Amino acid sequence: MTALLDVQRLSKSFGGLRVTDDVSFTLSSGDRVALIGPNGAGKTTLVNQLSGDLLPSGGRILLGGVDVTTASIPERVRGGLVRTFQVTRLFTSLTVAENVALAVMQRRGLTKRMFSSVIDRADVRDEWQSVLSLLGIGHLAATPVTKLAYGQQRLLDLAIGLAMKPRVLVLDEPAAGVPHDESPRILEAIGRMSPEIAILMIEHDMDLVFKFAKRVLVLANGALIFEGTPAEVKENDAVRAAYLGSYANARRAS
Amino acid sequence: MQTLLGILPDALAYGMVLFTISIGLSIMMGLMRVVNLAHGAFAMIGGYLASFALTSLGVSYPIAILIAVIGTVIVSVPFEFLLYRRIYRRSDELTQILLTIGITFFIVGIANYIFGPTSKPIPLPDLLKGPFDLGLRMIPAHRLFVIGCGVVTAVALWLLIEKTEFGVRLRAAVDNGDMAEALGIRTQIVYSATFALAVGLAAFGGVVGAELLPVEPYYALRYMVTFLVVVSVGGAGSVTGAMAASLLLGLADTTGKYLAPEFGEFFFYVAVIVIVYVFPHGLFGKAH
Amino acid sequence: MVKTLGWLCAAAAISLSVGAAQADTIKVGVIGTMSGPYALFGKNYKMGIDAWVAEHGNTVAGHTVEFVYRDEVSPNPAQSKALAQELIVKEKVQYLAGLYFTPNAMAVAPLLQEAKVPMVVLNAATSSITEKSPYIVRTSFTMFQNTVPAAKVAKQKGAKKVAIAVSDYGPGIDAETAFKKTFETEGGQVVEAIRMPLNTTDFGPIMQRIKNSGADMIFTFLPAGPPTLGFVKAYIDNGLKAGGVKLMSTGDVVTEPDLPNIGEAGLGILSTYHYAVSHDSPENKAFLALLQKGGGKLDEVTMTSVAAYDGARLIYKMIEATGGKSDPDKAIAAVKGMQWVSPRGPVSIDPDTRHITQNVYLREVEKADGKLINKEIDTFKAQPDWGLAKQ
Amino acid sequence: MATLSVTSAPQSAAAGLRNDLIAAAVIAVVGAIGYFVFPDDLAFLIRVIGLAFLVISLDLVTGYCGVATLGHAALFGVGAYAAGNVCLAGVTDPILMLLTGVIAGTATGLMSGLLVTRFRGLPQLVLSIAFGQLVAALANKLSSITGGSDGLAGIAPGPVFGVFNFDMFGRTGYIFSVIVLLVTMVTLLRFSRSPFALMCRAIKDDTLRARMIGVAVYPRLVVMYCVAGAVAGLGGALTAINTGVVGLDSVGFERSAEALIMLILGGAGNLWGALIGAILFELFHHYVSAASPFHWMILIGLLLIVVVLFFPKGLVNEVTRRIGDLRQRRAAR
Repeated sequence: MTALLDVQRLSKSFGGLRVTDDVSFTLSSGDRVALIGPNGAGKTTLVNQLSGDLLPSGGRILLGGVDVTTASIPERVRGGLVRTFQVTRLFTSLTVAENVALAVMQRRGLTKRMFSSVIDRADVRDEWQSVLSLLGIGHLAATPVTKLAYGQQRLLDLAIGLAMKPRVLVLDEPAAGVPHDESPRILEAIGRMSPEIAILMIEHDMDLVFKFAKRVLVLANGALIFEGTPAEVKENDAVRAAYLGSYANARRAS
Repeated sequence: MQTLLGILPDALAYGMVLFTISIGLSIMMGLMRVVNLAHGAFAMIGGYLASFALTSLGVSYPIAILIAVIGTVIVSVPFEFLLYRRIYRRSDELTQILLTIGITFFIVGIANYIFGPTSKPIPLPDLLKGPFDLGLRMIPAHRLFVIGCGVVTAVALWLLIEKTEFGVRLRAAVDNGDMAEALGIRTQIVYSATFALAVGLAAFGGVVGAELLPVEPYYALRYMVTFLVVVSVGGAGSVTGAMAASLLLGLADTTGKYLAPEFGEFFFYVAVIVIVYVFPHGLFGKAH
Repeated sequence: MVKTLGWLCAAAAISLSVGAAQADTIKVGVIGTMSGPYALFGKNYKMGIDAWVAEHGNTVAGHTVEFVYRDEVSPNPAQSKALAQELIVKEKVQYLAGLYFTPNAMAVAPLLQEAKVPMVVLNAATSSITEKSPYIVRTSFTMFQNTVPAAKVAKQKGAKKVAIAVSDYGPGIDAETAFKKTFETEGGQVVEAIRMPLNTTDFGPIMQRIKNSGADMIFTFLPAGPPTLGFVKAYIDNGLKAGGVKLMSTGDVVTEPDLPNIGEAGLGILSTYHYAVSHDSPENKAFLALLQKGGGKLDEVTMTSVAAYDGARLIYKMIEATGGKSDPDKAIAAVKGMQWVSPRGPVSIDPDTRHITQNVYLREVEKADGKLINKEIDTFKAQPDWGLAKQ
Repeated sequence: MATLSVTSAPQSAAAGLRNDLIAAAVIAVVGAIGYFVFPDDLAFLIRVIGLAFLVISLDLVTGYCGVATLGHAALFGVGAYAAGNVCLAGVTDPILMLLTGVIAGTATGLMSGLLVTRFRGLPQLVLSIAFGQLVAALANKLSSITGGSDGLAGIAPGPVFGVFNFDMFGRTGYIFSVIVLLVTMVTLLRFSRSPFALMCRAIKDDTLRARMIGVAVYPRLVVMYCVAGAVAGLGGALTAINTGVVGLDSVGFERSAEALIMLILGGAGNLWGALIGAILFELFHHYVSAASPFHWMILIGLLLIVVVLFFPKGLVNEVTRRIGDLRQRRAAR
């Protein structure tokens, strides 16, 4: 079986600085993988290259066997590669339902319609309602986004991603900024997602990582320094050194 | 070739007028990220004040320039204090456009009300009157003066920005306002000083450029977009960019006027579209 | 269904209101540039009309005449048409007057026939305006009228090669056409014809081009306003004047309010025009006295005040001829061929074109009593609109 | 007043239809009031309706897509010139003239959209200005088809449906204009609830997020520009029909700037806001400049400053928000 997402020797430099250094990994259907690393390790840069926001300087990205290294963002999304954002990005002038329904309609090729409102059509409605209920925010459908609590906004961000029916879902710190006692709800929501989806989660919160991931990738200074189970990561000296080293560096810089 | 050389001094003079007026706007847009359509209105105020000083007070030309610059800065203080402060760095373009259009209308209306709806002469001193023989061709002496003013402005600004304490603060605030604030630079003061500098430069350019862009009640509306266009082509916040854009657009406009005057500003705006399309952040600009 | 009913009601209302439009007060709607960059000319309309009323009273044939002003601001035909409609429908004016800009006049013209309202154009100077409706009379001038004599003068003054530089709009193109045709018929050569955009303020490149053309005279027309000054300055400062190239223009370039701004450098500029404030006649002296009595300033007087003064004369004549009734055919017939001595000199209304026939004067900028004036030095008698006249 | 609310929950098809009918009824009733209460001001009202099309069109790109433009009059003016030219060429049927305006406006919208929506922010604004100025310079230059600064005169449209002649009182013109406005508004209100328009609002909110749900943003905005072009072209053609002359002012910068002001007064992102903004602005203009033309600019400048600072979402949105708050407070009690 070929991997759903196959990242081969991905590199990115800004000026002389290598922010992604020869990174390779694969994701298969049903994978629950966490990507961790100290601050400034290049996690978000890596995600931006996967999603197409940034073009890599070298290497390849295969999505379901197709080379998407230079494909546009919408092309990748059509191929089933969907991401969410570290800082929530929502359509703030719309309601919760509209946010998710747009993703549903876009996926089904309905957003080119100019004269019929299909947001309420039974099949469309069923879909966005089920996504919202899956994430536990079904009761907020008619609420304007601006009136949501931050935790709810994070869930909505996930909902939009989920409504795209992704094959590969990249979650960029889904619990960032959420009060600590609420983060289990987010994890719970992720847990309810279809087992078919390959999920790559970037996360700081080790608690969350260990509860979620079957496999962990560790990034430091742009390079993958370790790959293994959560238990192995805990024990690994290189990982520990990378984290401690980064704090040491940080102290020197400030 | 002869003719092209012949129109170069005209192009240079026009470019320098554009530069002298636009550079203030460029610095302001680079630092405060304000799309200020009222910049021409402050140039107009400068022109009105100079005209008033020269024709009614009978002072000399340099004194009139001084009165115009200082007077305009004083007039601009309430605008900065009450209005511009609210839109530094944080508003979207649309809000800025509309607020500054409102300010422009207001200033034009007031100017009409106080000074009447006729154009305002800015008589030149005898030294700058009449033709000057370049050898190659005759050129109005005034144009040499304008070119000189442009060069002096550019050099002075370069010194100010590169060599003074204010320049350091200015550059720090341009690059990263929050960081500058964290480092103890009081950005509000830097902003206010920059605003005064921008307005003063506008007034100065409005007076010395009056032979090419005559001062009249609708000045602020007529040139409302011209200065903005120059700044965008050059790249907001860049002295070099503003200079390059002014000279380039001055050349495009003057050559167009020479070769095919009936096309009006057609070539000017074709040049603008091409440059902005290729360099969306301006020739020497940075993306924000 | 409801709409159709509405239409029927409307039709009934029209037929009623037209018959009932008679009142003791006769209103005249004046559309002029009362604000904006051309406000001076709108102000002159009012000065001229006020002078006429001051002289002749506000009653004609037992009817009180009232002038209602509207502001056209800028060339904006849709707005001008709306203003004219408002004046006709709401104010129930019996006559229209004014119109500074050609497109605005063009927009009003189609209304006149249906509204049965004659219109006296007080400025808009494109020849074809009077052809747009049989109810239009014009007391201003046309470009052809003033330009044909200019071309003749150019020839007399010994010009062989002329460069033409005009503003790129209707009247400018009329001026170019008129000058070129006349000058070439007279045996001269036009070596360069430049059309300058209306918003040109930097004339350096234009002067350079004229210089390269080897012309010995420039003929120019620009609408009165800020750019004229820049043109004259550029002519002097680029060394053309010193180099012996003469400047010939229509009077629009050297209107009296602009002369002080041009300054002494303007001395000697030749122009042809139908009115100079310094015109030496008892009628003009009386007229200027009336203007000043009405609060007008002497250094703000332009040709539009005379056009308005004479326009008011025509309107009074029309009211008299129709006894205050709405009868546009009779009104227009009454002024066709009318002759009188205007402050600008003897004039008449051409019965075919309904445009004013008048003297055109050759003037030179001179200094008299410390003031710059356009001194009349030659007269071309009874010039028709050469653009419309059958030649 | 459910129709006034932009951020409403998804509506059922039946509710949508009801809204369409309410909108049509509102326009018809207000139109009738205008007709019977101000029979002497129809010419003024016709002009306002013509401008309203431009403002509504601008709303589609500015209010719905967040495009900052100061060159929108080009779309309006080209429509007007096109309609005028077919009329002079002998096609005097008003409906066909409108159609011509729509086609010409759409084509101009396409060109403008291709150029302007490529970027965001300052470069976008400058490109829009440059496009507008280019069209204006061309309109002046190509005087054989535009009449240059004299204007394209002598446009004499035939009777509507071959029956109703345009009269000097503007009665036919007014009723014709109101009907065209009604049809356009109802169509656009329906359009504004479509997935397409919803997606445009999403793009305005967050372009990157929209791309991340798979939207190719640029082509969307270009299509929206074409729709806006069609509406503006329609308004231009309508104005040409009613005025009989098309001047350079119809493509000028001032027209673009004024349209933007009207839109902001009313409220961007709301078609009713656009309509009401146009009416308010012109009414204000009419009365203030009649009283004192010199003070007009001072007052409009002040008004603009006040609205931008204190009612940044426009008067209509502000009023509906206040009403909404009031209702909520009452409900809470």
